[in-house]
Amino acid sequence: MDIQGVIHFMQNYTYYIGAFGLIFIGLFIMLVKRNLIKVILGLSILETGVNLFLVSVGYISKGTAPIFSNASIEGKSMVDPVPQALVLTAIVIGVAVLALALSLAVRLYQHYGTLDLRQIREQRW
Amino acid sequence: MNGFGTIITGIGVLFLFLGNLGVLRLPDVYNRIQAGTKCTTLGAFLAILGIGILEPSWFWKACLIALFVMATNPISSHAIARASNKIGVPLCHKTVVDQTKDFKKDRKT
Amino acid sequence: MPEVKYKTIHRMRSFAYLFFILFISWLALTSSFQWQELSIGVFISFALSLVLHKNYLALGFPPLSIKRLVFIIIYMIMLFKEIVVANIDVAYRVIHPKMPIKPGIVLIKTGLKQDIAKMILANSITLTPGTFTLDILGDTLLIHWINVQSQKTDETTKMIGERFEKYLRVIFAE
Amino acid sequence: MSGTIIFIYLAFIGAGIFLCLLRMLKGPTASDRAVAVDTITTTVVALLVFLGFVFKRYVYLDVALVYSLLAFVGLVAIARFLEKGI
Amino acid sequence: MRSIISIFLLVVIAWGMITVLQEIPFGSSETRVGQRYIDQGREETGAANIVTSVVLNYRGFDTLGEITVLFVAAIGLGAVLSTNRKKKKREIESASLVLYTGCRFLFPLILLFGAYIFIHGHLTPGGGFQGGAIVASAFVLVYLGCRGRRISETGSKAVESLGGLIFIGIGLAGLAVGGRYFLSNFLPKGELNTLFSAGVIPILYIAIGFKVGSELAGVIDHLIEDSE
Amino acid sequence: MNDFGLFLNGINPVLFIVVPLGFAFGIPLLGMISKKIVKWVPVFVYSFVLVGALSNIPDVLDKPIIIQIGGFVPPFGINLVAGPVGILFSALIAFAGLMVSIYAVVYIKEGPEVRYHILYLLLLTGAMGVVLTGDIFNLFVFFEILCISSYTLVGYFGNKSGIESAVKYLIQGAIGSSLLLIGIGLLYGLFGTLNMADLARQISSADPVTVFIPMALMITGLGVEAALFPLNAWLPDAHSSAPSSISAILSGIAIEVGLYAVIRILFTIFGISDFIMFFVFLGVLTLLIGEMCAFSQNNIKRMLAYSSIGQIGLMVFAFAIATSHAVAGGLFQMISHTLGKGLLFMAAGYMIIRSGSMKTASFEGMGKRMPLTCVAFTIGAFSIVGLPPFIGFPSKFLIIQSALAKGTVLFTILTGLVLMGTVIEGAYFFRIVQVIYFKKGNGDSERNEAPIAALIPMFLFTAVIIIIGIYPKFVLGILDSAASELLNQIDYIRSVLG
Amino acid sequence: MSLELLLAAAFGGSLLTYLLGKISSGLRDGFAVFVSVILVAMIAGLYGKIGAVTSYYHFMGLELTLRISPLSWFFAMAVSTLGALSVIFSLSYMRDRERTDFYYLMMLLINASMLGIVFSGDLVSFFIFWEMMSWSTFLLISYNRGSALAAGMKYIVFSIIGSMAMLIGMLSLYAVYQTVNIYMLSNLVSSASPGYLLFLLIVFGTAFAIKNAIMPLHTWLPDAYAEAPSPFTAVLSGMLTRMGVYGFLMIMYVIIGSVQTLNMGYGLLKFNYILAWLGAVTIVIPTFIAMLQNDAKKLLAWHGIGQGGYMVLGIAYGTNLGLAGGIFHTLNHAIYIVLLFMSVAAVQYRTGGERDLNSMGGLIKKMPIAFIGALFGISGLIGLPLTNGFVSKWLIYKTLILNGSPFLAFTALIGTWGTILSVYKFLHNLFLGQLPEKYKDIKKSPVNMQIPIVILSLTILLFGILPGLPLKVINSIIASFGFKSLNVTLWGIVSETGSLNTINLFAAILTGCVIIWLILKTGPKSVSASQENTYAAGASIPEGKYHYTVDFYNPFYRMIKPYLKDFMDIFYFKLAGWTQTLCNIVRKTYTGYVGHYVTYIVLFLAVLIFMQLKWSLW
Ligand code: NA
Ligand code: NA
Repeated sequence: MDIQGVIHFMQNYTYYIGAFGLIFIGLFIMLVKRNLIKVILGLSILETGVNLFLVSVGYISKGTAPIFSNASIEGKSMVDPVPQALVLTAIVIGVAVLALALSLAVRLYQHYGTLDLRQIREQRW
Repeated sequence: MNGFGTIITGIGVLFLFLGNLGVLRLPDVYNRIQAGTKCTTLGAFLAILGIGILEPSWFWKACLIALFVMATNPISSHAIARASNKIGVPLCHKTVVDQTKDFKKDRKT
Repeated sequence: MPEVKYKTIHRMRSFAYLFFILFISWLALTSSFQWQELSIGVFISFALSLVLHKNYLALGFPPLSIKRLVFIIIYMIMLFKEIVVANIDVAYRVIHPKMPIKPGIVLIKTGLKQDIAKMILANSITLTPGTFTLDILGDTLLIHWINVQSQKTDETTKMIGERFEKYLRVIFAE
Repeated sequence: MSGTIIFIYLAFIGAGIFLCLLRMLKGPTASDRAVAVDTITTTVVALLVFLGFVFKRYVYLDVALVYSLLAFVGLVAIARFLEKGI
Repeated sequence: MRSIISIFLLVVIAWGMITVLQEIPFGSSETRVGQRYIDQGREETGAANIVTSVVLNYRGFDTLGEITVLFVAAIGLGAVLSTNRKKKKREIESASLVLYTGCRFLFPLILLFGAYIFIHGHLTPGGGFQGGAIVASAFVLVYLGCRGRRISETGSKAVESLGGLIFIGIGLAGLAVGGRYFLSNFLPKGELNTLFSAGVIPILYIAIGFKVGSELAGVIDHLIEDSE
Repeated sequence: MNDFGLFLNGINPVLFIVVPLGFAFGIPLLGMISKKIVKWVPVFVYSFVLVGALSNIPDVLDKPIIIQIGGFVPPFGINLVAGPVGILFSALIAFAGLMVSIYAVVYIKEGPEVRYHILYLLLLTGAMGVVLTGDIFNLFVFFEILCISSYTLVGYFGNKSGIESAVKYLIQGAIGSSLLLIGIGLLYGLFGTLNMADLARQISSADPVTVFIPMALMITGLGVEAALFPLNAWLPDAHSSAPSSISAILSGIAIEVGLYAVIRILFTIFGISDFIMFFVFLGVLTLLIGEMCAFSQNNIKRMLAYSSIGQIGLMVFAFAIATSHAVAGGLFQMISHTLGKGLLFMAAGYMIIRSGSMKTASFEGMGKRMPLTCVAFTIGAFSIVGLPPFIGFPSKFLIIQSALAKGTVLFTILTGLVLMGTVIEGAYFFRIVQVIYFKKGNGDSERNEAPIAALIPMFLFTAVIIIIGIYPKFVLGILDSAASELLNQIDYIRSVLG
Repeated sequence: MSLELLLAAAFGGSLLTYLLGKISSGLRDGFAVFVSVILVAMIAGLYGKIGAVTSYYHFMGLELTLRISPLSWFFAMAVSTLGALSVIFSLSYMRDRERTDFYYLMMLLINASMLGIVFSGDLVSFFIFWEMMSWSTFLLISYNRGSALAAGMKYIVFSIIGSMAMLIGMLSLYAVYQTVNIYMLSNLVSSASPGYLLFLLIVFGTAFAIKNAIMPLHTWLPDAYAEAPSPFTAVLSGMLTRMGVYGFLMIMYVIIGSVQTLNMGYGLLKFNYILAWLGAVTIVIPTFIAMLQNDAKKLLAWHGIGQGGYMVLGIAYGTNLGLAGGIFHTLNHAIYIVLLFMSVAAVQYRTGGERDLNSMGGLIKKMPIAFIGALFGISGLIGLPLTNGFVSKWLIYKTLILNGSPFLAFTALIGTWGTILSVYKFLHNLFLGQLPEKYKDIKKSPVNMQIPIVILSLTILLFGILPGLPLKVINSIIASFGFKSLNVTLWGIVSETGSLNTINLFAAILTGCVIIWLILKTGPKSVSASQENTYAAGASIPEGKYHYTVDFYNPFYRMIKPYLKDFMDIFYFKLAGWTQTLCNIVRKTYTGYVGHYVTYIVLFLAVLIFMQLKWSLW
């Protein structure tokens, strides 16, 4: 892929770049951060990025929300409803994981007195 | 009607902007929150009401939102201000009086 | 909070208030007079009021009368005027390059009894020129004043609280 | 409402939000940031209603209402957290 | 060093992503299935909100899974935090009277609003999850304003259970009496854009709303109370 | 064919998911009435599911049952595919689930018991959904149910190790899920459908390079739960810290289901029908690393956990060969691992309780103290190692046979490596057996057998291990048709989409 | 009488014995003896049915069969007889020990498995019975606890390695020929390529070499023999180890066939030469190591390895004489080694488990039957004329010399020389010399121990004098392999190149004995001293010096010790150590830090993507 291609890509796929930007930021945080809360935040960012990506997959140029709230609305220019439904599910799952992660973090802190993951490694080898 | 709505909305938007500016410019938390609360409450109220006037079928719902903002905004701001006061966020140097101690004395008794 | 034996009349009153507020809100939310929406609205409002009217008992809503209604309307107009003044006042201070402020924290007293009345007073103070309720305890309010004109509690009470309290006393009189 | 006016209004709202974001970044205390967030959320509620008007989608009102509600709860939570009430 | 390695790895992955994303042009997606939902969703499900018809009819099974995930998290979080034996009583600042009174005043209103959102899920962008979240936020507000007023665990559990059971019950009713399919929309579809339309969808959303509301409230309650 | 209610010839497979789910939702209500009932709910539910799964076997051997949810024709609605694979796994999940729930009736005595039983039901429901669904996003949802409930159950006791393991498991699992979801999103973007059969139909005509990226994402994402090396670092921690009943399920069901998802995606969606060299090597590597790590463990549960990694490696090796015999062998190995490892964890659970420690050295003289449990443990160990006449033998036999049937020198060498893993495996299992029987325990040697409710499932596992070990015919029929279902993409597409 | 019934009786009997043990130990003992004796009778009765095939089961689509060949009947007979004798011997040896039920279960199970092995008509059955034998043996070796555990581990690890090798061979045969039936394979395999045949010989050979303890795969054996309960050691050494010989015979001469086997390779690098040389090495080194042992059972164990070398040498050589010698030696070895271990066990039984040769002595008067057993045993072991060992060794030497392999013959002879040296120590230190104080009141061995000892002693003589009895059967075995049959008479073998006639030998030796007796009769009388009489020219001897055999071979020992270390054992220990180290290094992958684990996941994905984009793997 040459420079021109990259530029073209940047121009046409801004949403994807945003979504994947978040995904990579989240992954990067999870890769390098040592504090559990930061890692959980990274996970949250990652999930947000994924959700954004899912939504942008179903986008149609100049599309509107797929709701026939009055008779004048046409089905032609509606965005794909499926990714929206998927994102709804993904968000709920993300929230569930996040809540669980936080509760585990709370308990972990009670046991170790720290959230530094480098020090939390009794389980190894 | 259209023009009226536009003007109301405009006034609202203006106050919103001023409120935001106040938050940036004023010297300490308490002053900022004064500006923030007063201006954004009225600003949002007017802006939303203005839209309600522009779209008559939306009017009641817009009213509801506006009233909701009107009701909640002072409460949330109050909560933040109270917290700042409690944890002792410092006042700016222009401050002339602080009777918090007397209040606390009251609070104890 | 002390358990108070509420009379049936109090219960019915708070139920009525709640139902009224909820149903009006429902109407505003749906903005529709279809029978389906209305019936569901009535049903939900009724159910919620039935379950939650206890929440409103402690707030201390006053019984309704013509006099009170008049005062409420006057109060609202007065409040709106104050709010507009307040905004202009703030705008002036914000835009002014020198920022003419003389802030301070003072105490005021209130004679209001009911929680809801105190809350309305506090919020009114918050939204009106130069003052902001920082805290409230019993009959004392802690006020942040952007332009302190007095430090004596009697004077501050007069200058800040009294203009609202006189209406509220009527509205919430026992 | 003409396009120009819409643009001007949007510009004012946007500028306001930007100013508050500056305050949020500057701080200096957590309370300052909370105040900035408080102001931003109120502005955004208005913005949402305004955008609903621009796009002619009634559903934005519901969004605005939900947003203002959640923002309120969130801010109260922040405030209570600051004063160690939770 | 770790950062450099990480960035290198992510760049490799990004390279792959770019390759495949070029095949998914933004703004003109492949919507064979989605287009059918838009075209026929109104007749097939009776819901004006096509997303809702997807969520509760076409992909209703996902939603069953979704509420299950939330249920798992709620139960699991309770399990994780309930093993905490050494709870200390902390000095808690009480809320101010303004907040306290305001919360009590707003609480029923917010509940009403939540109910509005989940009852109108098939007409507006709302739905059970959103409405449930609002209901939960009402409880959070009460919690913030009136510390000590915890939600009744028994009550929330019962609501949670009943919500789930109603969902499953309707699904099974579809299997047993309705269209002979699990989760089939066996009730009359009604007139588009009226409250009483879309067959089982509003009922399902009400169940979800209650369930999600009580679950989220429980989750937040646990997180605040049990995590000292 | 697509039109039937609760019952046709067998019980409608949708009930395998819905009934446990309903009971899980209902348990809090039941718990208010009586806490004693709650622990019997899983027993009851999985008895029903087991009967249901078995009742469907004759039908699915003929042709797969396609169940439309909500009555929408695939690919426009979610559908379940209860083919031989689905029913095989359902039966396995139901059986293991039933046995472990009986075990848990007495084993789970402390902690938030009601929640345990709910989460247990949900975990198995997630597993059941994954193996039955014909929709890729639906698979993701059920996969999440499986994962999230296992994160929680790992930390069930709330002790230091449990919470630590749960946190680590959650972090890795959540990344895996996110990657899986990105992969699904890409697939949807490319093909506009989520139905696995529909995807399979379209992918065959797509550009392989493009399709590879979502596949890589999905494989990596699912690989975490499937415990492929090096994605399996959570496993030893989680399996060793969880309550033993959960370890049995995690080892016996969860990772198998993860692997199922991997192979379903590889074979059915991406239509990879030739053997996959990368996975052959990956399998051998996973096997060797698992066995080597297990070799130097002196914590019994950690040892068993690493052994599970080794076993997964063997299964991956088998599936990657991708001949019908090999895939049948891999599936057989799954069954034998579920039974063997389940038995081992259940037996070890009470041995740990009696000795008060997970250190292998503390099991000295156990053979005297709890003879029945120890016999069960020994048989489980022998079966895992692959000794006749236990079930591990025919399954390993089938895998090695199909590897050698490839007839190349490379595969002979790889088989040699696989068997080297078995040697290591044998070494550490026999060492444990020695400790149990031939070392004098210090301290009390009072006979103190596990309670009867724990012995019953152990006995039944043992019985099945021996019976299938001697009569592998019982399962070979369904294994063969399951293997052909997995390998025959065209038939799958045809049976779902008509 | 069908084979299934036989095996069912064997396996069922073992289980029933175990269950009866839960009721009463007497019942159990009686039933164990009953079962094992019945098995002997049943197998004896099968003699006439050689060639019978029964298909008893279908496993994984394979037909499993049982079959009686001359070879299997021969081995089965030996297995069941020695098994029965061991069980009888165990009755008192095991009395008052713990887990006796378990002991009998395993003992009978092992016997049953061995019968299964020899009667297997297909490789799968063979493998299954082989595995059952392996793990039950493991359990019985570990039985004595303590150092027995290490011995058990060593045994089972080697065993599994062997089994896995065998599994590869078996399944590769199945993959190529779609059958595992030994006799069908024997027709099919002959046409295979030499490379493939070599592969088969190597993988199967590994398994059988391990079991038969051919150097350098022998190291499991000494410890296992020493640590197992002695009656079981007898079985282990007598028959179980020799399943390796059976296996070699099966793969070399039944499956692959003599022609292919003997033509494998070129010149000196022929497969069977190499195997024969391994056999020779296995004769020499262990025999000298045996000399250095102070543990009675270890001494015998090392001889067990050495004698295994003779068998391998014989069968690897691949002539009819050699094969006959190898097979006959297997039987002979089984008889005398069982006898020797029983004698030791009898001594152990009375001395409370003492195995150290240096702390015993002079038991000849106290335990005469045990002494006789040991005497006959070592005679057989050395290969004295008129004992069975003589005949089989004679056959082996004969074939080596006849076929021009003097070096091999020479090594075999060195082995015999070493054997003589070492068994003298064995016999002397146990039964001759001074009787230690503590064994003053020792009793004779119980009757049930004496019976097997006497029977076996007599058998040694019987087969030594009438070798034709077993050789007739062996002849039919080698004929079934396609070799020319030997001309066997009751007294020996007649061939063009020299014959063996034990009658002549017997007469000659008898004459010699009479002459010696006459000479001694005419000479001065010796004074017999009491065993307890420990004076030496008036000075008392310190207790530790009762035996001049304490450092019996000290100078010699010092000379050869550096060369006789069990290098292989050391090597295997090193190997195990390295494996352990490697495992520990591998283990470190799981560092415990989640950041690393996250990196693994991302790395995996990145590698997958990189491989595809760079090299397009798919
Ligand atoms: Na405000
Ligand atoms: Na606000």
